[in-house]
Amino acid sequence: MAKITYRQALNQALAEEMERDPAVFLMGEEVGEYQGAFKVSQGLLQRFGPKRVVDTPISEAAFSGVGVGAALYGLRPVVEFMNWSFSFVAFDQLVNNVGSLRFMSGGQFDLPIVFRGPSGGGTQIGATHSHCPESWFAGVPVLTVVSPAFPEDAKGLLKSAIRSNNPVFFFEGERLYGLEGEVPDAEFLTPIGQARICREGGDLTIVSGGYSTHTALSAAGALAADGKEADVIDLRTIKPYDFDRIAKSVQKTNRLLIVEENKPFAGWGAQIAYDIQHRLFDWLDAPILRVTGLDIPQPYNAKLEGQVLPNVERILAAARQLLA
Amino acid sequence: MAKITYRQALNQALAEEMERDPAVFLMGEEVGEYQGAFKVSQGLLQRFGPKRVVDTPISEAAFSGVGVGAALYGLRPVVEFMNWSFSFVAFDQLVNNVGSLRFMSGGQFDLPIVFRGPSGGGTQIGATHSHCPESWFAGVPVLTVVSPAFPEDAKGLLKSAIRSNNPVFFFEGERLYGLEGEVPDAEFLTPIGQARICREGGDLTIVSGGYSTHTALSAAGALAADGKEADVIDLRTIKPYDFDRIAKSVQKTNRLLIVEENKPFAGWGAQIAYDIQHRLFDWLDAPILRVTGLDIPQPYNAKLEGQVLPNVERILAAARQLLA
Amino acid sequence: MVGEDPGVAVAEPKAAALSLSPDQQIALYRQMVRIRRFEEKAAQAFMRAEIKGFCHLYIGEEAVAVGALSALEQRDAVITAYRDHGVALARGTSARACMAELLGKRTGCSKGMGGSMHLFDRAHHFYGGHAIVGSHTAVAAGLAFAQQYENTGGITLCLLGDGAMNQGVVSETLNLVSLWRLPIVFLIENNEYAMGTSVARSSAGLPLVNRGSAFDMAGRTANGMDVEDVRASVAEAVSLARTEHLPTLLEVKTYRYRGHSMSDPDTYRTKQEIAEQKKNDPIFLYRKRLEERRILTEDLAKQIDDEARAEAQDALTFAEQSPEPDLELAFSLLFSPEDRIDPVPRPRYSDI
Amino acid sequence: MVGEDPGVAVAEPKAAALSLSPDQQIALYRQMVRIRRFEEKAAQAFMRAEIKGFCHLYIGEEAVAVGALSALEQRDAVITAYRDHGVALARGTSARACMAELLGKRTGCSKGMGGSMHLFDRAHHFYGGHAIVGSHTAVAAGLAFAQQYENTGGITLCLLGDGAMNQGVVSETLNLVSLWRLPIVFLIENNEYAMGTSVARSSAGLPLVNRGSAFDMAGRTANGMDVEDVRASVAEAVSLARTEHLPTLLEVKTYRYRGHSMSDPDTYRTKQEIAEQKKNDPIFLYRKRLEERRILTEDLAKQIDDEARAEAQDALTFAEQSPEPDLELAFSLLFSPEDRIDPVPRPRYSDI
Ligand SMILES: Cc1ncc(C[n+]2csc(CCOP(=O)(O)OP(=O)(O)O)c2C)c(N)n1
Ligand SMILES: Cc1ncc(C[n+]2csc(CCOP(=O)(O)OP(=O)(O)O)c2C)c(N)n1
Ligand SMILES: [Mg+2]
Ligand SMILES: [Mg+2]
Repeated sequence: MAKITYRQALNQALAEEMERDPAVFLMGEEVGEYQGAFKVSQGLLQRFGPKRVVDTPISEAAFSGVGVGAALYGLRPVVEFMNWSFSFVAFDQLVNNVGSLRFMSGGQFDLPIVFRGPSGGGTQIGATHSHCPESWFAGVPVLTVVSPAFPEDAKGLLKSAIRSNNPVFFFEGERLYGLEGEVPDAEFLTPIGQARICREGGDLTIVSGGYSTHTALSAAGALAADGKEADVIDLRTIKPYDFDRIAKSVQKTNRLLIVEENKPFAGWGAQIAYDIQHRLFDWLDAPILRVTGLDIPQPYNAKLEGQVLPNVERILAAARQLLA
Repeated sequence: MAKITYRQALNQALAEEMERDPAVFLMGEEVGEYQGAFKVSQGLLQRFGPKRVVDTPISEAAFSGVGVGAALYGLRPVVEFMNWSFSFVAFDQLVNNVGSLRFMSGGQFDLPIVFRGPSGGGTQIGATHSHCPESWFAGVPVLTVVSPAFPEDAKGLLKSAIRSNNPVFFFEGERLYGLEGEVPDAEFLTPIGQARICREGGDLTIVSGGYSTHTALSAAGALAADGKEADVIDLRTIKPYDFDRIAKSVQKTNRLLIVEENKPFAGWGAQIAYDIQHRLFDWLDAPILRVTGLDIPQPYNAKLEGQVLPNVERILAAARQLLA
Repeated sequence: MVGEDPGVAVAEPKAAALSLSPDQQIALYRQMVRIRRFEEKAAQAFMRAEIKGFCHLYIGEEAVAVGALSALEQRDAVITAYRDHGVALARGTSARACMAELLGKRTGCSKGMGGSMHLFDRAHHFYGGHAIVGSHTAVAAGLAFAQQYENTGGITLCLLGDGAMNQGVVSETLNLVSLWRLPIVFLIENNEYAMGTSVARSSAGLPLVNRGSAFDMAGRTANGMDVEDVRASVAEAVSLARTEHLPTLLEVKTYRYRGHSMSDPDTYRTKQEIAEQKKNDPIFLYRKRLEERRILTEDLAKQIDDEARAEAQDALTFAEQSPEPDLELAFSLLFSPEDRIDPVPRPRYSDI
Repeated sequence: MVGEDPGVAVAEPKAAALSLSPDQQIALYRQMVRIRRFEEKAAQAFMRAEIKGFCHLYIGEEAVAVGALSALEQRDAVITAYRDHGVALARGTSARACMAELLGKRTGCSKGMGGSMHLFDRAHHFYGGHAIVGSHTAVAAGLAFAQQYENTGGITLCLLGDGAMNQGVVSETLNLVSLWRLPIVFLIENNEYAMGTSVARSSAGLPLVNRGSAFDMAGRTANGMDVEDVRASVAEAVSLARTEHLPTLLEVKTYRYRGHSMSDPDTYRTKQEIAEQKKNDPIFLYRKRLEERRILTEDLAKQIDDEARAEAQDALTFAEQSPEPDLELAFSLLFSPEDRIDPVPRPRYSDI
């Protein structure tokens, strides 16, 4: 096991999959000569050449569509959004073309394509640059939505995403790129759709994903000081999320807290809450609670942004309310 | 009270508000010379002239942005999407510009703008043309989302939306344009944020919106044959939805069924379910259930589309499950 | 027709269209007639509510698809907007599969999931049938990108409407294909209107072909009422794409006789205008020309027409008698099977 | 400076820029120096982590904003992208309000909600500061639409980057403003790069000004290192917009000395290239010219520089000492008060 950063883990996943399959290529703004806005693609241009590491103009709609066409034709594109917030200028391509073409053609075409990039706030880049559109894309029936919190999963899930024959929307944590963690030396895949248990406890189930998993873990640590122990489940895949794993935990703790960075109204946590109350109604000893981004556009000011994002204080408050 | 169609009700609202305030204008594809793709703007060009009824090229992103700029400057644009499914090519303008400009400017600018048009399926126009993006826009903190089911509310809510000093996203039912109903002759406004009680009963609460309200009402009628009576609440406003009215009903019936046309994952119904279980945990005698569009892109085939949309059979099945 | 005689089309200069063999000329004529009769039959089926939703007919524009696609090889890719019946037929999709799709049947080329606007036929390298205006042009560039990446020697033909030229993604795509020298031909089917909006009311800087020069793209125009002119112009552009990797923007002037879709009241133009345009009917004109060239006799013309009518009727009967798709089939189409990773769970979030 | 002498700018032919009064010339010079010193101070504050997030400096490009905005009247509207400090300052926003915004303070021109990329100043008709590339161009067209609708006689100046020209919405917007004859000037700040991508690697059909001709728009170019040339070219375009309702696409060649943002390692160009470009420094060149014209003395230049440094320092001190905004303020900014309908309930869906 080597200790590498989340960024390096992604880089390794890309390099290994490009090495393995000549149909895999990377495309996006500044992925080549610039070595990636966040250096995720560092060295790939040098290694694989400009045919397979393709710099684009600032034309997200067009190059997303290029990815779609190339995938329909049989290639396996990895399309980088410098920030998922910029995917909104390509939203039609993502929802209609990625979301419908296979189905509308009666299943004639495969769409083995990955869209990836950072999402979320916490770096003071303001309302236009801090979106968490995971839930919106998860609302499109055929889209798979992945969001790793640890370097190991970043690598294993990106490799799985690239090998999937279906479109995968891959959300990286902008604040996670520098995070270090152990990653196996041997080749491995992390399965799509399986959660990771990050901490075990019998009093409360906390479900989270992406950067928020780390906030949830900090909160669970603080909670332990109260003598209360939480299961902390990192979803890894937002859709299809690992219902069974959550259910197993809730059947033990009878209390569920969901931590998600996106804005509250109809975020993915609302879906999990709905499913759990529906299928485990009699197992719940308290209402399900969600700690989300506050219901306001992302402010630039640091203190405010810290309050708007899910933070340890708010998670603790919710946990204590649940355990009261 | 005159009996007019939903389409005519919208037309009257536009005409009255344009008459009342010269800052109000209508812009979109085919709204002028063509008299509207669905004839909602019939006669307005003749009455108000091309300055105030503005035909556009097929450039949704640009003309949405034009609406934003005009609103920042002090006009009160009504922007028509021929179909809300086409708003995806303007998604950035809607989420980032409409959604953030006032906030990011520290509140310096007002954005009195209405985006409106039909959404939803049921007319066999396929996956790309049948989207219900209400929940996605509702996820943007500052957006107000309205969806009337009856001619009276179509008129009263559109007038309120145009007079609001904040952006309102107005979803019309493509299948409702021909629906007739009584509409007061005198000037009136329907308040944003208040639900309408369409039917009263003590056994079950059914919450719905837009076209689905009519499906819910049919189901409630059929349910009465079983001897079970439902409260049917038409939301009218999806966000902010009328929590208090739902709560009052749930405190009576202790059972909640939500009917929404959009795809299931993280639809607005999930938010309502979350809020209700959170705040009325002890009032619920059974899990909250949702009947949504099936989790699949909209098929063209008529029979399939009928199965994919919320229908009386599925609503009845859910209601019986809830009442069992 | 597809790739029937690839050798002929690609490298010829425009004037040499006349060197088409008699059989080829008859084939072009036959294709146009097939499409016309198919569309008329579709119109009838729509009036009887066998076809629902939107149905955009190609009547009047037949020479565009027929001429253009006759200049392609089988390995080339074709993609178009929602006015796609004629393109699918010209590409080789059977009338039965097309009509069955319009009726939403399981035997349709998209298994009844797509409908009129979303015809697809992978076997014939026909990539659809796209209903969001302009959206498919970027996908088209992706096909050409892949052809170049795989070095297949194939090129992509992308048809789009005049109105589509004002969608931002189209401009983005023109820049990309020019910058990357992708083997692609964008063919603007300029039928003068986007729904009720004339080109002059929607577009600055006419003619539309100028839009390409801003991206340093080769520009060409052709007469869309003349099947041979279309064929020759497309052949030139295809040759540029195939041999020089130079994309072309080709503006083809044509006209639709019917409303925008079957539901269009068509009040934005005069009856005279339509009557005037019908004098240039591509089928009528080509028939006259082939008669002058003594390639087509009245008997043969009648035979072609009879066959086309019979084909359209057969297609409709086939479609009517075909089974409907069911939900199980529909759900089976959502995801491609995984063969490189473990199966991904695919719960339905709508379980009621 | 805004509208200081509106009479002068608007109708003059380009050559007449030399007829600027000495005071006006000094004012142009002073503005450029103010911006330079402000940006240097901002860079320091960023290095000390007083400014966070993205911070895009305008150093090297001062002549563009200063020349362009000097040709406007107060009633005109200005809008730009995220490289906006210089534009805000040239428009009249105080250095204090700008710097306080960069530090996220309540006294900032956007109350600390926007940050560096999102400066706004309604009082000076400055409509932002927009961080999604290209997105604001459509908003700009809306401002011009409203000016025309209200018949204010005002025009809109919209600045955008070279890289932004490849966003689809920009092309859509150019078509619209040309078709509708809106009173607007689009000014491309062509600083040769979009992040690390040179114009030639991103854009076919150079020069970029050609893009306008596809939409039948007037096209102009100017030397962005020469404040008087920019002013004269913009004045011409403004005049076209104001009097003829003709929009212009103006390409201004400039150069940024610093990285794309403060976080850019800037490895995509050589030190020599930057050094070469600095020889055309707009402030240095204009100082020399004004000295030759005997308008600027060394003493006055020093005084201007001292004042600019003092202003920048004062702005930073002010910003540092200003209070932070709080959540209550933030939530109060979400919605405009209703005054024509009953208040709308505004529940927060995040109650924990
Ligand atoms: C993005 C988008 N906006 C609007 C529409 C509605 N619409 C469908 S076809 C059409 C007109 C297109 O005209 P043109 O491109 O000239 O093609 P034609 O119908 O003439 O073949 C419009 C506005 C759409 N499908 N997609
Ligand atoms: C739609 C979108 N895509 C990508 C980005 C990231 N981005 C920010 S600035 C920039 C470069 C823009 O270059 P240019 O328009 O030339 O302006 P300059 O920075 O040179 O002033 C990019 C790619 C963005 N903000 N928005
Ligand atoms: Mg057309
Ligand atoms: Mg630039």
